[in-house]
Amino acid sequence: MADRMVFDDREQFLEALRRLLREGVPGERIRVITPFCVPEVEEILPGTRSRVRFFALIGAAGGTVTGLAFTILTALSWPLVIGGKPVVSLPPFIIIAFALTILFGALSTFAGFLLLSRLPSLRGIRSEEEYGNAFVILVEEGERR
Amino acid sequence: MAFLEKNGVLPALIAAAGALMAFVALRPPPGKDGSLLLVFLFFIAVVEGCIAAAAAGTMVNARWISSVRKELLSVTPLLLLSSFLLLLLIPFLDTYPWAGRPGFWLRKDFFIGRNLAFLLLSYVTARRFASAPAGGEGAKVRAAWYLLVFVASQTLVAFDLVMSLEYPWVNALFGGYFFIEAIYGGFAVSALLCLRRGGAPPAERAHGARSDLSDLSILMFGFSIMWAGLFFAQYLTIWYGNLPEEVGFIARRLSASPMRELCVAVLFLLFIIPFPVLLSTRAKSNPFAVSAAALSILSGILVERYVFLAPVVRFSPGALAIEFACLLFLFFAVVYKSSRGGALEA
Amino acid sequence: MKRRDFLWLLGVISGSTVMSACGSPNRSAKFTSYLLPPEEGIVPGEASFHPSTCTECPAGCGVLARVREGRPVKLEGIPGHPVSDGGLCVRGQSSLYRLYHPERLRTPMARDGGKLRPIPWEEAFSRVAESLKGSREKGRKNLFLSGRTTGSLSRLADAACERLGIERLPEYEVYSHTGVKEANALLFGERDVPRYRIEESDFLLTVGADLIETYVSPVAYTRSISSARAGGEFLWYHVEPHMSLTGANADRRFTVAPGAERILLSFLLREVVGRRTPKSGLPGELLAAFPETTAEKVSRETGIPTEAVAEIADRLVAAKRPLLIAGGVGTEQPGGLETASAAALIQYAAGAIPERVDFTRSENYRNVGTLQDMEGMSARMGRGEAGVVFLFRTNPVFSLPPRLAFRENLKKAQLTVGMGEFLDETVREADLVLPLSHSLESWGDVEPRRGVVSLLQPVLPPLYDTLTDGDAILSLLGNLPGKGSAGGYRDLLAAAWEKRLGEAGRRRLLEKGYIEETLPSRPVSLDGRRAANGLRDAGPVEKPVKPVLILAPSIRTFDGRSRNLPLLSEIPDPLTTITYGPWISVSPETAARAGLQDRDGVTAASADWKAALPVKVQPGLPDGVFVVYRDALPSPPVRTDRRTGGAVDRIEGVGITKTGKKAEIPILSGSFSQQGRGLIPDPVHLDSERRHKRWTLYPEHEHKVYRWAMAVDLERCNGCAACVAACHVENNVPVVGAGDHLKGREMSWLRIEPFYEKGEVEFLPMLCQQCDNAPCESVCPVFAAYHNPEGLNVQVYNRCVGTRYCSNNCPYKVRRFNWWQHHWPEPSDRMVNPDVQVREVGMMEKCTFCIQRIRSAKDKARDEGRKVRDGEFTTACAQSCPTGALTFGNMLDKESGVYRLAHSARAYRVFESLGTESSVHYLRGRKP
Amino acid sequence: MSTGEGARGNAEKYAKVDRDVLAAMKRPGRAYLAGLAFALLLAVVLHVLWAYQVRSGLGVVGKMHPVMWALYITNFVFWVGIAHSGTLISAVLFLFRARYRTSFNRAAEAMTVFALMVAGLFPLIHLGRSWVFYYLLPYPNQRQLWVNFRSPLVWDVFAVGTYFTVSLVFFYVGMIPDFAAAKQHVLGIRKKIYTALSLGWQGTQKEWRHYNMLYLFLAAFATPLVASVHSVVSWDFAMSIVPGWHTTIFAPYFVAGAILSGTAMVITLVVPMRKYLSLHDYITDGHFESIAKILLLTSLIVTYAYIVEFGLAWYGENIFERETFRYRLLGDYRYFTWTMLFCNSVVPLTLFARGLRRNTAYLFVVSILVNIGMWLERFVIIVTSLSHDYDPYAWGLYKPTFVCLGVDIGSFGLFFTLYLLFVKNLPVLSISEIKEHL
Repeated sequence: MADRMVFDDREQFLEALRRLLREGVPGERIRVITPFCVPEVEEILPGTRSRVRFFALIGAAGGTVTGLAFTILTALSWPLVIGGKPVVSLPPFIIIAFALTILFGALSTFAGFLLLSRLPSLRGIRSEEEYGNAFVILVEEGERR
Repeated sequence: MAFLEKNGVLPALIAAAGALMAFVALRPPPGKDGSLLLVFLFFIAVVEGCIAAAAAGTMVNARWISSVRKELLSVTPLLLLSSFLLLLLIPFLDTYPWAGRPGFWLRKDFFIGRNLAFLLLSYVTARRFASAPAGGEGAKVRAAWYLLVFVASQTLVAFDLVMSLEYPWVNALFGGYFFIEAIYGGFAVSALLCLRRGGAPPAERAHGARSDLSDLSILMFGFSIMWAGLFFAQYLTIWYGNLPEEVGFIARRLSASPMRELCVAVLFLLFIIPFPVLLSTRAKSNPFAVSAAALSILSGILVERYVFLAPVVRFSPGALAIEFACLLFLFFAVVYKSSRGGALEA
Repeated sequence: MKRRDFLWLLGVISGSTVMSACGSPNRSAKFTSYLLPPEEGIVPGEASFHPSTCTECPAGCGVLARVREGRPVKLEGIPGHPVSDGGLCVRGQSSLYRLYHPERLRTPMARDGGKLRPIPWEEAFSRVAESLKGSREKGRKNLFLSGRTTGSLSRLADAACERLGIERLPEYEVYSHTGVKEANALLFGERDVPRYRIEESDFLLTVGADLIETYVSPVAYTRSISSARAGGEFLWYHVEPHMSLTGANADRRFTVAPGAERILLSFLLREVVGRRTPKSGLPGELLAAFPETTAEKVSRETGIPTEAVAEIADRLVAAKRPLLIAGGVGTEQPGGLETASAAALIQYAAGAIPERVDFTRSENYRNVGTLQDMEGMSARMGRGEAGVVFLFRTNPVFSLPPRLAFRENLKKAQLTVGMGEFLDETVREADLVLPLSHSLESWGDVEPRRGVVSLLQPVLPPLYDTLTDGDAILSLLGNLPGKGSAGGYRDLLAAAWEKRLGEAGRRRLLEKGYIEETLPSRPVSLDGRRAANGLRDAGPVEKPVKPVLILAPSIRTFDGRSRNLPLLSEIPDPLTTITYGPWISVSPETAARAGLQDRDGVTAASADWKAALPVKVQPGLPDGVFVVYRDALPSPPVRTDRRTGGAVDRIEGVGITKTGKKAEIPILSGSFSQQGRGLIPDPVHLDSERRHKRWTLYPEHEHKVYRWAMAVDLERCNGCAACVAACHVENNVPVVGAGDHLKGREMSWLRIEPFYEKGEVEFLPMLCQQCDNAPCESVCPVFAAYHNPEGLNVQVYNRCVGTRYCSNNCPYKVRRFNWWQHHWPEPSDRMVNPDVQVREVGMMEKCTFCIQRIRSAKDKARDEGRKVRDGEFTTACAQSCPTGALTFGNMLDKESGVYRLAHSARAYRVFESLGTESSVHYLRGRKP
Repeated sequence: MSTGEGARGNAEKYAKVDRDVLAAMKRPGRAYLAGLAFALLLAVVLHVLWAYQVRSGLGVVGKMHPVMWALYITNFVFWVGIAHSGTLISAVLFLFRARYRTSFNRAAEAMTVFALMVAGLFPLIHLGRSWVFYYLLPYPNQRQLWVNFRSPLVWDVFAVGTYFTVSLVFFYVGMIPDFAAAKQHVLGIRKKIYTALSLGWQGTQKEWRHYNMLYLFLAAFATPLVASVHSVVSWDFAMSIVPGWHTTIFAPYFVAGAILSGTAMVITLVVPMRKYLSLHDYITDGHFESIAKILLLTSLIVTYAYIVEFGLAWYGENIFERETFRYRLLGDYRYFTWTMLFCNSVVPLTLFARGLRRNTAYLFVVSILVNIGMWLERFVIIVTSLSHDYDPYAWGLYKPTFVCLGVDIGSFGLFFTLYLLFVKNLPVLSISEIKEHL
């Protein structure tokens, strides 16, 4: 059973958080719940940078490749001359590739986010506890050093 | 370089350089050699670009502006010089295909007249902008005015000095392309200047704030995409329409080496290099990456100007070297002085 | 695309499409199964060609009927036919629409109590027989009036009338060429129209004769003009009071004051007689009838500039083989006799007879009567002298002036028998209506020109309960087909041909469709005294009261007889590009003065007549002259020329007043000027410097065996629009009607664009240019438009989803969109060409060089293991062109005609500077 | 950030934000229902007319040879344009760390999504054979059919499709924390729905960390997308060789135009919304001023494009171009052209005056005018160019019929139906961001 501190005020909450760390409570045992993003927490409880960005990169790259492959290969498999343009005419294909880059990039980023932050989480959906606008610090059990 | 700090040295230098270039440009046979045009096109882009960058930064009250504003604005006097260079171009006008044909818009006097007017106007507005106290509402208004003039004058440079070289070739985006490129260059210069300052964020900044350098990198990065977009918009339209009178411009450049390779080079220097280099967050604040990107951008603009002119204009290497050197030197001189001055004040 | 939207859309779309699908049979195709062997002579999918003769106008051009699955789907000229030699005019091409016209008479009808009700043939004929008997007892005269008939039918009619005691009246034609005939009768004792051999001449002067529209045998004249032009030095001047298509195509056109032709010609006659060598003996007393004048005076009278008058004279004098044709509006008017006589005498003096003016092969207009004859007939009926009146393939009620009261007098006859295909103005008045078969359902022959026998043969069984012309007349004699002589008219014909042509001849006739006998040449001699007497009492030249309204013959409807063919109203009039008329053409000056613009409603009125018509400003039309096509004015108030008895095809003293209403008439042309865009460049290569170095970013096109292309010789093209009609029929291009035309939604794949420049007009046939770098192709999202390996810009109809981008991006605007589901009303759906898909609503369609013909030609060639030969086949338009302006072929074949033409110095392509690399090469006509 | 007051004060502030923003979700008033009903009616009209058109053929619209595109495409471009400032305001301003975005972004994003739904309809409505629209989709089939990736219309399918998807994700992601907040203030079925939509968001540090990164990247992706989509739309025209369409400047010109019209539409929507939902504390005149600046800037760009277009037509020696632009100014459609120039280039200039920028009533009027102007711009570009292109014989005039006019009006009905529903059922402001910036 974690012990829980609930604050109405942002500053008091941050103060408490800093104090906990000063007291030597290891960061990984502290869970923080805030009604909105509080940047300072990032500095107080330094965590690794979100890995979502890799999903973005991979998705985007995948999109580009897919886009080009898709257009070029289908064009080759059904070569029709139109308007004198070459069967594989890159300028138009780049547009398709670009669109897919963005599409795949965005979607995989979203997927990455859901994956990494364990959403949708049934626990979250079921949990009755509602903190409203309160700032909450939860410290898991464990002896202090 | 200390002597530069004496007052009155700089104007003298500028005058001397102007005289030298005049001599080089007007030596017989006059009007045959386009090297002055090339140099003019490049520097007018960079100089006006620098000021435009400053103005833009002021408008959106960007943080990075404070660190480079003075240097950027110090190039203003060069605008005066370039309007003088424009006059030196008068004999060259005969190489334009429309020369000698009757026409209202394409007439030597009007042609020179309007370009000169806008150059001077941009000089004036730049001066007023430079003299305004930084960060005030007044500065913003003046910046806005400068930007309007800047857009107009770069557009004219594009349509008149470059596009009409291959009359009746028409490309409506050319003007916009030019002034975006100019600002792009302006940001590159700012980034380099920022590097000289070490680019570290002043201590008083809030937590987690990005450094000026990475701000500028982001801008360069964004503009590299934007540049690619504009470039593509032009190429695609012309390629797709395939109207002979439009396509000619591209075909002439792609049909033969080395022009073809140079075209590819432009694409690399202005997009394919800066984009990946500045892609990662870390690189955005890495001095080497940033300076590499900035340099490639600036050289890209230069090469591109060459590609625009080469098929229709003859250059004499000597003149080109001298004129380029002069302007480069002047550029460094003014920037150096202003920064030193800044140092003294500080 | 957005899945969410789709699901949500699907409801609407599927729902509404289902709705639209059900209850519209047109969406569901009907298939014929050939499990059961089809009827005799039908090979599924195989086309057969049967020779016959076009009966759309009296010219009698030979046609090959293309028959698929037992129904004719296309008519084409018979190459080598003595009249048309493979050409076919716009009316001929459209005449299938007469065969399949929904309003054709389907059964005999009799009038009782004012209404017509169907009756069996037997009853019809018994009625005729009775009333014939009755009228004989009452001492009334039975009359038989027909349009122009020739050959066996004419003889049969004579015989029948003889047998039944019926008086056969002179035949009635609106264009009876009375003036010419009377002049020839007076001078040479030949009351007929000679055959003019234009191809033999080096200078042609036509006075009023509308060779291209209707004059005697338009296709024949068109052909011979272009062969004369091909021959090299040939000059053609045209003199007319108005502006006609013929005039537009002459090398030079002079507008003469109406009625003043006579003055010009008598001057020319004296010039020729006086100056031309060798001197030709012309009786002095005869010459006296043509007063001495000077070029200046003539110019003053006629309004033709003095130097022009002089030049015409000089040409006539200097020309080696001059030919002069006076006719049409030039002679059908007061003084027409003198005009025609002068013309004839000039020929005589210039030694054109008999080489170029050939009475041996005259045009068989002997039996055609005059307006005066009709006056007589009407009067007799009015006096109640008429018993049974037969009206056989003629429509006097429509074309006769009201003062004859023909319609009213018909009622006074005991019984009027209307025989024809439609319930037209005349047949509608008849007490007894006998439906006749279309010539494509009938056996028969015609002799359009003396010694030329042209075959009529049925290519399909009669669609309705009708009788062929011959059988109908035979039946009058009492032997209905079936009863009496079994085969009826057919056997009679067989016998007649046997007798006239011999066995071999008959077979040749049946297989080739025509036969040309050798005739003993008929020398004509000038009877000076009689002529002099005849011409002595020529009154003074009568000046018409201006402004004059000229009833011009129309290339689309002849004298109005073809006006109910849907296709012909769909095809624009060449000069005005108006499709659904009527209208009145007004000169620019008059329009400017009266503040008139196109489509302004006006009332045109003379002393005894008025009509409300919309205006079309016609460049090149002289001031003080209006033009209305004959078909636009039912029973026009035409006078009779007392000297010839012919009709005066004009109304004098016509004033027009603006009604202030705008009338909706579809004028298809958006601009009659080229707007300086060099569609017909002058000089040829407007953009030559661009032509030589045309940059492109695309790879070269590779064509292996074929690369189809077309050459259009603008010098030959005369705007007659035969190609347009041919294209319509060949490619199942729907007839959409006036409503869509007003919206600019015409469907024609091929159009003739007239471009005017200071009164001069030039025609530009515009069809899909089959561009190599076709702008239309690349924008199609579904590959409906793509480029095939033979250089064709093909359109896959079923792929098309109807974004219409292709049309937007086509600089030639030759793509057509199906705004509706178009229908072929029963039974015209039978003329649909099975080789060409009928396009659905929402599809884009266009010319593909008759790809179905290319396909079949290639199949044939492949079966024979060879390549397609040049000229082996051609597109519908090129096939039908009477002037041979269109040449289609394979560009890869260096020997082909199209290759030669495309590489001529006169060749250019429209909008060359757009780099579309089109496959249609135009040859610029020389400007005189 | 830090506030000198005590804890209560803060809590009170946050609570107020919840109250004010979620107040919108109270039972709707008469005015609202009336408006909704009317909009719904128009939306129905749209579909009825469309069904009628499918039934009887495209002939029922006023189009004709050679003007093959007219109102439908005009509306397509118009609505796609409207869709643009949505993403611009939320994404680009987010990247530029412009605070005032917070007050507009939710409304703008909603607008984007709905405008795109409407826009997406028009290409289908305008098809000659709507019932085979799926020919345009590249998926394996037995029809011997494939799409032509060289055709701008296929680029549209991809660009607009991507744009819709990404905007939707962006819209939704922005709302996740707000759903979490909202669920605590509602009861019954709504609570269940919001809870589900919030995906069980709790607001832990981890969630926020990933969330920020996600939002940053979505913004980064959306920004070039905005530009690309309307460029592609502009290329529907620029790729052709029709005089007046085929010009290189079209891409940036259309993008600017799109943002201009979109921003105008945001103002048109937010001004009444602010009044009706009394959100004056969150959407201040200052915010409107900043938006007005965007309006002014884009209007200047558009004007620049006008000048260049007409100027070059006059400068070049291409007779086709010259005639087209002469026709635009002086031809049959000149009144449209002049109105367009007035609305898009003249009216916005007044926004140089700071006072007018801050005057919401005036801004509202301007935004309406700009909307009209931008709609006309598309109409003028499409119709004048087509009715007067290369072959003079084929020149013709286009007149709309009640069908296309009805469909076009109906599209507005559809849009406002969706928007009104949004106002009542989703948090119209970004609660968490407002709190963060409080």
